[in-house]
Amino acid sequence: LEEPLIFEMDEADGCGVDFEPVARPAGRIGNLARSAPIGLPGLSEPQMVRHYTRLSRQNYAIDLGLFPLGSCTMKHNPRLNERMARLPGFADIHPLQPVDTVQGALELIASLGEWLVKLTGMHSVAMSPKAGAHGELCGLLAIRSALEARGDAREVILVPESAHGTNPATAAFCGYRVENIPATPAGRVDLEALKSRLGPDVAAVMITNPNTCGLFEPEMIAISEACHAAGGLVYCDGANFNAIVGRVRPGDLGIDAMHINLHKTFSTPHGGGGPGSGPVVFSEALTPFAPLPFVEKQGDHYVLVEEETVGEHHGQSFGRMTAFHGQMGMFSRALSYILSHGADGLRQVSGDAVLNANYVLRSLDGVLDAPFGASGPCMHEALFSDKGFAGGLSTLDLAKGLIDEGFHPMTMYFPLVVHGAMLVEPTETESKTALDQFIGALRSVAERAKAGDETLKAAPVHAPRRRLDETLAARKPVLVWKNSVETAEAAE
Amino acid sequence: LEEPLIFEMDEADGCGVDFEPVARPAGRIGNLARSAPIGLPGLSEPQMVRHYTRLSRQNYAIDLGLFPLGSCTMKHNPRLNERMARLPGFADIHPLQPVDTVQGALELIASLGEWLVKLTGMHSVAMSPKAGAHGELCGLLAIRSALEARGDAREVILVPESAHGTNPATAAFCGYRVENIPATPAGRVDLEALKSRLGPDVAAVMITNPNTCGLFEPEMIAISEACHAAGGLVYCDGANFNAIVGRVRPGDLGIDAMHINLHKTFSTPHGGGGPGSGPVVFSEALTPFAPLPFVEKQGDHYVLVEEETVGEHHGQSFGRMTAFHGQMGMFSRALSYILSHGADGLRQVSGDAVLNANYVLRSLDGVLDAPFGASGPCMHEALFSDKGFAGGLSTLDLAKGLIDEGFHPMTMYFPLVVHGAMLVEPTETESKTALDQFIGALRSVAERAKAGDETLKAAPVHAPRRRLDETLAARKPVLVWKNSVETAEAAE
Amino acid sequence: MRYLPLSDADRADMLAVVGAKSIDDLFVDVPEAARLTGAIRDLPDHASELSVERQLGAMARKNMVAGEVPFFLGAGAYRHHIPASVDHIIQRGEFLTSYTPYQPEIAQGTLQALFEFQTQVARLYGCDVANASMYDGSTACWEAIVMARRVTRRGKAILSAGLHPHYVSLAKTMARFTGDALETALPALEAETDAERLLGAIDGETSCVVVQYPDIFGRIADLSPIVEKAHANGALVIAVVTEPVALGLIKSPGEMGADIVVGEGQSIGVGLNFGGPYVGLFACKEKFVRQMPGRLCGETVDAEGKRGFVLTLSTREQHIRREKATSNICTNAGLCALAFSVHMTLLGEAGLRQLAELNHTKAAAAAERLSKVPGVSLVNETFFNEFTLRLSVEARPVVRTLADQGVLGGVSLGRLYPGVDALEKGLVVAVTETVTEEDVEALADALEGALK
Amino acid sequence: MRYLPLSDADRADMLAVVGAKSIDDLFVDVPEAARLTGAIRDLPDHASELSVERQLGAMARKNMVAGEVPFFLGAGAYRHHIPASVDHIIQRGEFLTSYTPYQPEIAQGTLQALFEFQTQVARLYGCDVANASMYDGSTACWEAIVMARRVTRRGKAILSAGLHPHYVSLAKTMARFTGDALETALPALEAETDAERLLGAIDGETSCVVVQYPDIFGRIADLSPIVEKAHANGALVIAVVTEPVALGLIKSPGEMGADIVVGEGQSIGVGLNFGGPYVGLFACKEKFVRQMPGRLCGETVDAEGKRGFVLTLSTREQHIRREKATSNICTNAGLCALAFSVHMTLLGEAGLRQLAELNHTKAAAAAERLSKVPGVSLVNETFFNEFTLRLSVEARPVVRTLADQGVLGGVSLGRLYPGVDALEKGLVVAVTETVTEEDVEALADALEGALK
Repeated sequence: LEEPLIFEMDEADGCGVDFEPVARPAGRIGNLARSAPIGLPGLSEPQMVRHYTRLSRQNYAIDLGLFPLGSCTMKHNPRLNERMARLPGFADIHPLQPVDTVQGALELIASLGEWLVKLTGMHSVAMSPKAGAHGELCGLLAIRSALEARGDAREVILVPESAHGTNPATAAFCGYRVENIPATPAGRVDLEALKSRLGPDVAAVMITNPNTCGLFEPEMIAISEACHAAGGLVYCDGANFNAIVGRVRPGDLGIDAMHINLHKTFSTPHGGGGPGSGPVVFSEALTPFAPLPFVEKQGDHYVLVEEETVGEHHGQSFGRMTAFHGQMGMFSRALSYILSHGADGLRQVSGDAVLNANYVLRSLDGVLDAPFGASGPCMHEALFSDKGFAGGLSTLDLAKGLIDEGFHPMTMYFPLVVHGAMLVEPTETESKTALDQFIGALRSVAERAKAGDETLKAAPVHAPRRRLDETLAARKPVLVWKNSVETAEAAE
Repeated sequence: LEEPLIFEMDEADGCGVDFEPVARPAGRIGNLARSAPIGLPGLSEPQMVRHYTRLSRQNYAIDLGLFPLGSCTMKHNPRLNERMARLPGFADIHPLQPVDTVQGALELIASLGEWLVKLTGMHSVAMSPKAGAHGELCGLLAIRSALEARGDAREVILVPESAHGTNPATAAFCGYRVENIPATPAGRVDLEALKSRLGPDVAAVMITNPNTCGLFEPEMIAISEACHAAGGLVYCDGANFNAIVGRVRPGDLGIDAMHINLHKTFSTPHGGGGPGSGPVVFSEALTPFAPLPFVEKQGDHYVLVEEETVGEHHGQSFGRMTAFHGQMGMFSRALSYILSHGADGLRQVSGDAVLNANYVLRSLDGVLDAPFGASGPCMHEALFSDKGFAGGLSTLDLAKGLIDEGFHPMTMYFPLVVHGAMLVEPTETESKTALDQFIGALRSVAERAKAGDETLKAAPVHAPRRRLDETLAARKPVLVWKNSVETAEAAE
Repeated sequence: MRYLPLSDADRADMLAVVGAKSIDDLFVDVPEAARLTGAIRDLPDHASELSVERQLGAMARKNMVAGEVPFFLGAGAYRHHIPASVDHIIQRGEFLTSYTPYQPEIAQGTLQALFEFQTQVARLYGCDVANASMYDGSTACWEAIVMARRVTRRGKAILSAGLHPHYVSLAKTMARFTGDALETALPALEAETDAERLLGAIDGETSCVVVQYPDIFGRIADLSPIVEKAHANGALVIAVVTEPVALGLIKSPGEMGADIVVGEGQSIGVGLNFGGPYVGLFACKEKFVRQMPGRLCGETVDAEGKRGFVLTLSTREQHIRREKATSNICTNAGLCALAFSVHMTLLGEAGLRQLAELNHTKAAAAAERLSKVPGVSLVNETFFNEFTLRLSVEARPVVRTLADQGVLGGVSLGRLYPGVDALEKGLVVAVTETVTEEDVEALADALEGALK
Repeated sequence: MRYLPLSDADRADMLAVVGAKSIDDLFVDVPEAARLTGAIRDLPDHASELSVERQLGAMARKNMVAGEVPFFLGAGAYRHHIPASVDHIIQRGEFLTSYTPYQPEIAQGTLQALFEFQTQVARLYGCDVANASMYDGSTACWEAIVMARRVTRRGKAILSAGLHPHYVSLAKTMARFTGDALETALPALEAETDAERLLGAIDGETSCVVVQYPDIFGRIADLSPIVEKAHANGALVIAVVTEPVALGLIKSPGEMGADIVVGEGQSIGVGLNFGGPYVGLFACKEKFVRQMPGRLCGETVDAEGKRGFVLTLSTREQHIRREKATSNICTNAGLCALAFSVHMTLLGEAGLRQLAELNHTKAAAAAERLSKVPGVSLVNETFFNEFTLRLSVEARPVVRTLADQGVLGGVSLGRLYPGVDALEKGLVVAVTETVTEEDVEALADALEGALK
């Protein structure tokens, strides 16, 4: 049975919520009462539950199998974290309650912040960014503020070719010009090219380490030193922190700012597209410029520093970047995860994540081309290319073929520096058995791709839908449902 | 991918729970320490969640679609009830806590009991029975105690042919002899046959009303009167209470005892086979014999009457039939459901349940044979027979054919009084759209059955499994998993 | 009303199809006198979720929550920590809202889980086979006695004095009607169990001996001598286990030769719930399988030869066999069995042993500490996570005094054996992994105060 | 460790395949100096679930829970009752643990839900199209200002004084770096909004006028005159809605001609959560669709012609367009959008209207009651479920005094506008369906006491 849209259901004039009766209607809304119907369908609870339960079953999820999206760190989401986030003491408090009534909430934010600072070896942390890209924005605004504070209006951000798209977009979003820096044949930042580009107009380098080829930047310290020597600062995209957490501290690599995706490394669920949370850790140089609000401990008491105290102690803060204090619901989950693992467990996390990736990489020797496979171990991601595919088959075909084998595909066509890139990140929460099954499936589909097996172009066939026409969707965007009457009227 | 048993998994030597370290091992267990391994597989949390999530997807459920099992009342399970049952004040209290520390729990039991008494028009209620069959036991023990108390050792229980299997089984379980009473062609108890059998050896009649043919017993008052006149008592199987809740009170029909399946009428989830809860309501005559323990209100205080007070106020109680006080977790769910609906809503529940069943019945006029269709409206179930099926096709084939149409089949081959019976209970939580889809599917499969369509014998084909060999399972029962080594050893 | 999808327009359309004027007209078969014409009086009308939450929340708040105070109650129901993922699984709609798996092709999830459950229970108990659950330990115990009667065709059961008094009480209730003879005795407040009494009582008319392990006072005694004597006399031994976690540390009854092992599964995965729903575990030797009560899940193949699972041996059951069934049980404790199985799968062999070790160690430390309180002495020589203290005064009022001070200090024998003077000073104390050293100190302090 | 499935034996086997001696050897690329050789000091090791629950539980208990006291806070975050079934759905593993739907063939569940969400938001706001969510209302507001700059190619935005001060603050932060010009003003504690000021300020350089509806004081003003003037000057109108429930009762901004409507969706389905995660709603006229930020879900067909849904127009987005993208947003608020949509589906048209009516009625009654407290007067002429009181003294210490008495009485303007003397006596009070008459009496009593 196909599941209709709620707008198409005959029974959608119902309601799944009961209310106490309205005593006597009031009329304090001026002359702005709604007159026309809004057009919102309603379902009784049984029908609602059935609709969404059925829809849910058309999704793939970590709970169903390995989800090897490179750069996304799709690890298991512990259920304890969900329970902790729902404690009324965290879930049912208002962001503007008097601070004396939310001391535990502030303590939680401060505790998580302290863990993040210690795990990264940095100096301070800004907790309010709402997701990774928002964290990038936070980092760049702090960098820009710091430079402006010393009267240095630099305009350029250097970004490696292999960077996440959010990096250049963020730089542009806060008014910077973006320039690319090339990679070496070994998949690393070209240090010499970088050095030659550094100069008085370069505000910062935005680097990802481990990088998006799944490799650690061995020259990271040199990169930082060169950048600092040229008067610039170093931003690190922390999307790949899961590879090194508990083993390497970005602070020891000379980094000035780095966001941390709590929904990657620290297991808060991705939820089909968020919410995320992107706290940013800062070096001492950037600390004075951190955004509002933040939590400070004063004696036994936690204080929330908001707009009002600026000008006294925190006059250099670049200001507020969101209403309220950040993603509390993600903080509680992340702290639950961190306390569960502890320092020893987090070190095991990165170790197992890297081991799993290398196991995948080496198990596919001779099956899939690994552009940087010869240069040593990878970090938590294994990168392959489409070299050797025959009959016009592409990375996309292989990916769709994997769906028929029961797996979610890896990240496709990213990073851009490798042709037909396939970036596999198994994460540490996969068992050897699951990896072996995945490797087997990947081997089988890869052999078909190399043999030019035409049937792969029709994949997937064992999915709720066959390949979807994305071009059609973009050419004539249909973004909301319209009933046939409306559509007919619109056509007139 | 087929999901293996946990015993077959390579990674099942793991563990998904962490503990604080053991300070120093103690040794107070005598010489009975375990030496041999137990053989219990363990999975880390990610693997456990995946295993059971995958398994769950092989189940059909109300959340996925209409579940028309006659006599089972598979209605929607409101999620509010789940939330209420998990309040720590109900879920995290011990049955032997001092009663002063569990006044709210006792209040809940008393409140639910009061609702049940008022809804049934009876005199009192026993809350401790664990499920419907346990409730039947409770009712018969009270009846036997009452008869014994007046020195009347009757030995026979009369049960209609169409009764649930639990009825005769329960009667036998507490030492009674069972005799059947026949049905009329109109699907009702044959009053004359009953009257002629009544006599000084008959302890009670066990009747189901509405009966298992989905019909109300119009002579119910006469049945009760006849039974009482012969010195017997009347037990009513309350499995079908959903048809009449809020509209008819069993107390007004002369019934002495009736169990109520909270997991049917009052929506506590069936959970793949339980837990249930089977409180029993009693007439005034049976009230003194109710089992221990029970809750009594004394002023503002709730008292739990257990063994100790017997001999004083409650000397006639037939005693305890389970440890502790009954299915608290089901009580909280049922009371949540009852308060949600209220007196007006419960009346609507039975009305809609009966309307839905009659809609199914009438919509299949001429499609499926309805043995009692001519005798007027049915109650909350519509009964059909296999009359007219061709080519050796049976009720079973039709049922399996429905699976391929995306529906759970109805109850098959029950009641026994109808050949190839199919008992359809849609419940009130199905929408007209869902009923229309189900009717369409049933019509389509019925036409195939009447046409002798052989392919129906192969159904289901769109299910996690094809037809399973139940004979093989019973002939050589394999009830636990054995690894090949054990199996080989056993074969030697 | 939020759970009812029909609109008035739907109802009108459907009544037209049915050929009735109103819903009331569908109830023509109900005698006029018994037909209510409106909502029942004295009962409130429907209420919003918010209102229901308030009403039930108010009741819930009147209870002292185990997790919020130092807590030491056991005696057949134990407070263990249940991982959050267990509840997540049992709330999956496909498990929560499915029925008993009568249509196996679309119920393999439940069936495979039950097959795994049966195997776990059989292994834990050291038995060959297990069923798919009973209501709880107490009813499972009676079903075992009935089963022993069927197997041995004898009617006399000897019950250990160490058997949970509620279980004894239930058996007495039933035996009064079925005519079974029960030999029972009250326990003595001492380190020795009544094994000697049991050995002396076994004779050629005995159908079974029922022994709890560890027993109601927490004592652990070797079952082997009883098994030997019983088997020599053609009787069965039924072992009852109310705390399954114990079997992570001590030998299983099956290993010692018990024929039927039953018990309460609540400790693993289920939670306290004020006494229910719980889950009865039932296992036995393979040769008795056709005499077992309850549902059984068995392995088979489908029409394509793929392995699958079905409910089986239903010819023992009431819906086929009616009055000749092995039991009247129908709905059992499916979802609690799933919770047990899920939790047990998380624990595994290693986790169960660690959990048991932790319980035992904490209990031993607590026993030592509490014995030092003036007026308190330890009755047990052996125990797992539960032991019995003898106080200098009657225990029941002491428990109430402790509760007034916010300490749930144990179960008094006065509660379990009302009116038995010889036991009134006994206090049964359970110590699980959820108890902290501070909790033990709190109890010790409160006890000391109460005994002054 | 419970979340890590590899055993030491697995690790050894895998290292053999990889050709490394130890896991540490896999980190050869890390400069020696930066390689930690053991667990980081000063940080604790792994902990059991029980231990984590205790640690976080202790923090949670230090907070005053909104649901346990009379509660009147709003100002951008509202406490509504969320049906239990909403949380049940968003905890389905298939929704909770899935990624952004990059592989649409196996993500139709998320995609169809987003398509329904977009349609619901567009209709609620009276707009043609909506996106698949933003972080929250405040960031959505800034994205709208940026979008207006792209559409109009002008750089001056006029912000209403009634716009939430956090939203203003955020815009000021960003504008400082992007070079956008913002015209802002402080609100006045009176019944009239600053509509006149806005009308006066619109000119040929204006990119947009940003108006909150209802505004930070709860006032409701017709947007039509502003729309008229703005459009006449080639500027856009951005309406900001922080309380979507209001739109069950009052006209949508889209109906009044707003070009872009953004807002906070937290009220429906999400909960307070101390400020996050929330869900930003973003809708606009169809003609601006290619200038919209954020993810969009669109309808299409699959290879067999079946309807299906995909993420679309991604050429606007950062992963394709990099520095030329319409926004840098990537991860958005997917699960909160789902919660919003599920709750909205339960409400439907009828439920939303009832909910809005109930809120308004309760708020009106509360406003009337509170105005009678000596020293309190009502500022608003119009409001939905939130209004502003003028107290006889500074409000911020009054709020703290109320909290000490267990009443969370509202948001003081001193908290929202620190240091602005003209506003210090203002108190913003929100009254939703969760507030009872007893709650209002408790607030009235406590206010009366505090103002004596």
